[in-house]
Amino acid sequence: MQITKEKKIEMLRSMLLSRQFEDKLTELCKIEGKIPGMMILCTGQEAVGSGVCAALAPEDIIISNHRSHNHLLARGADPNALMAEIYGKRTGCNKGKSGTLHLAVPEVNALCTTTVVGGGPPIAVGTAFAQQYRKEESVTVCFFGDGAADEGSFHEALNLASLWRLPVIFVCENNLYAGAQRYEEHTKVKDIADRAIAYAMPGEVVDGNDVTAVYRAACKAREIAVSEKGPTLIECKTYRCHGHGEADLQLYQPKDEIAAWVEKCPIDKLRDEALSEGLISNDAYEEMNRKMNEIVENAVRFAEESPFPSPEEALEDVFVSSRIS
Amino acid sequence: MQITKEKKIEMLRSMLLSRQFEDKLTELCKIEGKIPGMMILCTGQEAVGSGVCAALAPEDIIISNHRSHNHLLARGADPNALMAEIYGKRTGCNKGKSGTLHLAVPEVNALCTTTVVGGGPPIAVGTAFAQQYRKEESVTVCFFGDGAADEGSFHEALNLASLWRLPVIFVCENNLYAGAQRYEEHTKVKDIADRAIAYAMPGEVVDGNDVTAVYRAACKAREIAVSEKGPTLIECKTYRCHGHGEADLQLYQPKDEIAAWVEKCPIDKLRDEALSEGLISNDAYEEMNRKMNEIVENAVRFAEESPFPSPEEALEDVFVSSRIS
Amino acid sequence: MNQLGMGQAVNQALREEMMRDSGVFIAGEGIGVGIMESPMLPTFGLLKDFGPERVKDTPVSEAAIAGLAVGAAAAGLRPVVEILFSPFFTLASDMIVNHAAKLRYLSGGKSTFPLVVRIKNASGHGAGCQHSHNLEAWAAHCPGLKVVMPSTPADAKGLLKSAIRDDNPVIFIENMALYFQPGPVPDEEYLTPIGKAEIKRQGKDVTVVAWSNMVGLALRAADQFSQEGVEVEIVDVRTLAPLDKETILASVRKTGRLVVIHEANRTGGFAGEISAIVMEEALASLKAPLRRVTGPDIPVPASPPLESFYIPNEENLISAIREII
Amino acid sequence: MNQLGMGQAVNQALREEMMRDSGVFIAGEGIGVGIMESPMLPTFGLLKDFGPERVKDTPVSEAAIAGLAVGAAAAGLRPVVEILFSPFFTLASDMIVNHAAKLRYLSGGKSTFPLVVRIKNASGHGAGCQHSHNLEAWAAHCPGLKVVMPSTPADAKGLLKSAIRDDNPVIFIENMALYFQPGPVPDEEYLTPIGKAEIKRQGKDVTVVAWSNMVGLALRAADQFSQEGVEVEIVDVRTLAPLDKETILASVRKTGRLVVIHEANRTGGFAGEISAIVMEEALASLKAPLRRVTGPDIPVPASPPLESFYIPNEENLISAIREII
Ligand SMILES: Cc1ncc(C[n+]2csc(CCOP(=O)(O)OP(=O)(O)O)c2C)c(N)n1
Ligand SMILES: Cc1ncc(C[n+]2csc(CCOP(=O)(O)OP(=O)(O)O)c2C)c(N)n1
Ligand SMILES: [Mg+2]
Ligand SMILES: [Mg+2]
Repeated sequence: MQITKEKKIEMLRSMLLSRQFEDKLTELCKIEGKIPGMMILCTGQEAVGSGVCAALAPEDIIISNHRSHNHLLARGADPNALMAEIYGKRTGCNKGKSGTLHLAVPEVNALCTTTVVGGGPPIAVGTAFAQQYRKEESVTVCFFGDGAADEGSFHEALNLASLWRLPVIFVCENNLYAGAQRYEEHTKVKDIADRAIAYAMPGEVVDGNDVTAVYRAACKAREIAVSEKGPTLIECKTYRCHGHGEADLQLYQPKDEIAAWVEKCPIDKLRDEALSEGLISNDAYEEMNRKMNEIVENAVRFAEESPFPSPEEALEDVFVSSRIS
Repeated sequence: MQITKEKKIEMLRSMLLSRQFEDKLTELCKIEGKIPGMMILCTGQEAVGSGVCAALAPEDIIISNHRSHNHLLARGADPNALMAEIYGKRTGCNKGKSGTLHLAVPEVNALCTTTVVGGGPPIAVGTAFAQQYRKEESVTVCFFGDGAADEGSFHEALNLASLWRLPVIFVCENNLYAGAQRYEEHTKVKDIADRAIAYAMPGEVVDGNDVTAVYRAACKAREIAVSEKGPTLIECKTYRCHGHGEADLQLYQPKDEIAAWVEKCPIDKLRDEALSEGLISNDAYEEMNRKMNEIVENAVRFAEESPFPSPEEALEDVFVSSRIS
Repeated sequence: MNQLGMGQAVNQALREEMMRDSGVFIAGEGIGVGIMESPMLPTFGLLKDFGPERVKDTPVSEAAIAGLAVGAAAAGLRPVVEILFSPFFTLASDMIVNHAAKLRYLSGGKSTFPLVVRIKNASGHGAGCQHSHNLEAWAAHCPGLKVVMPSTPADAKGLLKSAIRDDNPVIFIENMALYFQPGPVPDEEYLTPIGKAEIKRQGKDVTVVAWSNMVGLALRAADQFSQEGVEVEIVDVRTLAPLDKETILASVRKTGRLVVIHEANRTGGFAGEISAIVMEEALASLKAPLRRVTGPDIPVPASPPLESFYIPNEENLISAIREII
Repeated sequence: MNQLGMGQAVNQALREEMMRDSGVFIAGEGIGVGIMESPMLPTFGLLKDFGPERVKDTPVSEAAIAGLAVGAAAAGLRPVVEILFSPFFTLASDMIVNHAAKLRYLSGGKSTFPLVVRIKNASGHGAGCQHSHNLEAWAAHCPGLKVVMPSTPADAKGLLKSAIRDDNPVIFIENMALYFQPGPVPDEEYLTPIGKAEIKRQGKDVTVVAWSNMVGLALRAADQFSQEGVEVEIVDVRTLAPLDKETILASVRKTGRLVVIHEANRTGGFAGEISAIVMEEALASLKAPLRRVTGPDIPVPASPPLESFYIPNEENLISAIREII
């Protein structure tokens, strides 16, 4: 499959925005009391969300998890509303109710984000079912980690999705860790992709730091899904360059392992490719970088200047006032 | 592996007892108000429990499910106490608390029986962990159905058992139905045994109506388990000759399918083998049959003559009076 | 008016709402092809009439069933899923409690989750505590859920229709014993509002608050007292959440005496909530201590005399009332 | 006496009991190698001191973790397992509620399940409602479970040691905010009995019943009232099940006024149970209506001002007390 110049530039831009957004958060987290809650980043894993989302149509749905910033930004979520939500501000995409851990942006079909590990797959079964039920030509993507693949919900969801040939792409970001636990310490299967066999479903291992490879795999899986052939499990092998959260000192991650993976930065990889293929000039790249930085700085300004919700707003949004008729 | 004459006779006896026990229950169920609760039988599946239990040592543990009669009888549980429990009598193995659905007989290391589909595997992980922790040369067997293999708990349990190389044998009785649902309507994987791949665990398909094949597979799995190589998943292909429960009219089971499987009766198969190998004479077989019938009749008499618990006994056995010291 | 059992009334509600709104579908274990085919059961005939696209038999996978509902609702359908027996609510509880109930709030009011989870409770069938366990207090303790527990076929039909049209997640709990007790159901279409109690019997001397199968029992007890000149008022709350405090309080202010009856275990049961409300808002009206008539703090035992001891009966209620009049 | 945080006190209890009894082991997500290595945390250093045979890091598999406990306990060990955050109790709830709590009863008193499930609740950390959700009322509504919620480091240590030696399943709920509030812990070994409340402050004017993190808050409020000549008695129930009714009733009979405070959502919270008991047994002593001070009926929001609004504070308690004195 030939990937267009525009697509590559789109993915480069999307990864850069995500990186800038999160680098800024790393910085902000060092300021005591600035950012509430846990701060969970995907630095180094940007190729997954950016590659997959580049393969999607606007009507496609994504279900995300605790490590969601890249998925949502790649999907086109408004950085201002995300940043404000992370700050806990009223202007946040969820009015301060969710904070950084369950950011949901229905406007861009990022319908549900759950921080319950393994919570996503059963919900993705439901959204994909709705797509199939309405005979839409659309798919659901569910992002989750290697650790999540040990939850019972993963198993139930993949079995049901396969049984009903639902249009869902299960994207496992195998970043080699689940919390402080190394991959080999939480399962003995070499590749999570092999679990697809248990459901008679296609499974594929992809270099998760190669955004074009991810994009290709997602395109293929999407094609299978919309042609009513059912779900695919894609395992993206990547690495969590930061700790589980920003407060995590990464004592259990070998320093040279981190260094080796930092070398494999997915952004550098695509940039070098784009430069050598003449898709972008050095200047244009720097300009893009600067632009992303500006977007992030604006988002921070927006978040800082936004008001906190007033305490009683906590009481809103539990129920819909019913439309019983 | 050569199977001794004694072993074959033991298995024949165990299957016969189970069949007689359950045939009697089928009869009793037709008498309105005789037997409380649902009556769930394994008629035609006897080779599984009888074959597996023949491979076990007394210190081995079994974890059973709603279709437990054969497992327990094969393990050596007292038929009187089982029958009395099924009747809801005070002399039942669980004093009338459990009834037919959760019969537990710790005396023969049938430690837990659960009617929550999929409830067994995580518990088996725990008992096998205890065996490993104490460095015993014993194993845990967990019996469950094909439907149970779709529960999330199955997945979590197999992953953990494999990870820790626990001495468990997961025995899936694939009787082609989960309730009214045919196998192909609840999963797309051809063999449940293939799910072992998802945990880098050995998986084996066995003819579940051939008790010697089941016995051989169980011996092999036990050998693997006690030599610290971890769990095995054995799928026994068999058939539920009766309905899910005795009240089930089997409208959804094709008549010729039932007939074909009745033909494959595991007891007839072993009997014919034993006769032709000269391990048993026709007379001896009939005598054995009569003997089993007598045991069952005695059990029924025992149950009938036993008193019901008095209502307030319901209040007992929730807690142990603590041994805090 | 027709005389229907509650299962038939539920069936009518499902049928009418499926005809009215093509976004309504039903899913669960054995709801299409079941082990029992009886017109008294809630989903009888629906597969035939609505086809396998809208009547989805699922594998034995409670988390996936509930996740299916959450996702399909998020994507705009109106799922009505069934959890076979109430103890299996546990297996679906992450999806229901952490997702169905919370995701709207987490979205800051952007998303809606119009779904119904039908749950059957099976006490009185000798099936034991893994099939019989009243967990309504769990659901009622969870913001974001509505909890409905009808006592009559007519209420069941009207409330289920309202539940399906409600834009919020509704837990709809059916007591299976009521499937076989016919009652009048209006011929014309009607909706019964969620959140409104009904005085099922007027009285001035003592208030009995009840729901589900306890209402019929309370009515019979009230008839007895009436012969003695004691008039018992029976408040059928119908929905535990939202709870119609005003009707309860008005009744207690009138009678000055309160008995709450439920089948669930005593400690931590929903009678506590009702007591607290009365103690907060109508203490001065009380002429006598509270009485609770409930299941004792034991699992539901299987043996008939033990199970009968568990389930509250008319005599229990009568003596409780006698103690305070 | 040492000044220790509650995490340290829990750590001491685990350490002492593991030294005392070789059947005690601990298991959970990140309890050996964790993302935070702080001596204030409950399992700090245990892996180093007891080794990987007794300190088991598990995959992210809550059902398997709980099942591990059930099975290991059935087979004679004394597991102490951890559920990371209380909302994930849902994922373990089938194993805990349908198995740990019921299997002894189902065995007719033959089996014992001496296990402890430690659960952390995380309100006050800005993590939002999928990490913060007080579910103690669920556990307390389940016969067969003991439920412990310590308010001080000393109680935590003594109660956890008792819990580990108890032959029944114990749910031990730790509020993480208390990890960082030092308090005195006796140097010599001691056990604190499960099922005994403690009057944490004597008073004659009003009874405040509290547990866990609400006790400290109540003590501070009481100090304020003391300056006004109002003496608040504070009953720390310490264990919800079994509940020390006598201590509560004696206090209410003395003061005639009752406030119950808990962090959990109001509707269906355990304050209801306490109200019911008082209304049944001490109604005549009451001089004023009940007041409940609780979390409102909303999920716990993430944004700091919203989360602060959720968590009951001294002012809420003070005004509730003022309303009834
Ligand atoms: C059900 C559940 N259990 C535990 C946790 C705590 N937790 C949060 S993230 C995490 C690790 C998840 O690992 P993985 O799925 O590989 O995702 P990653 O963090 O590596 O992206 C854990 C255990 C949780 N949020 N939900
Ligand atoms: C968690 C749970 N869900 C549903 C049920 C109801 N149920 C009882 S047996 C059964 C079918 C189980 O099928 P399978 O595992 O194949 O065992 P089989 O009955 O065929 O032996 C179902 C759905 C249950 N007992 N537990
Ligand atoms: Mg990971
Ligand atoms: Mg089966």
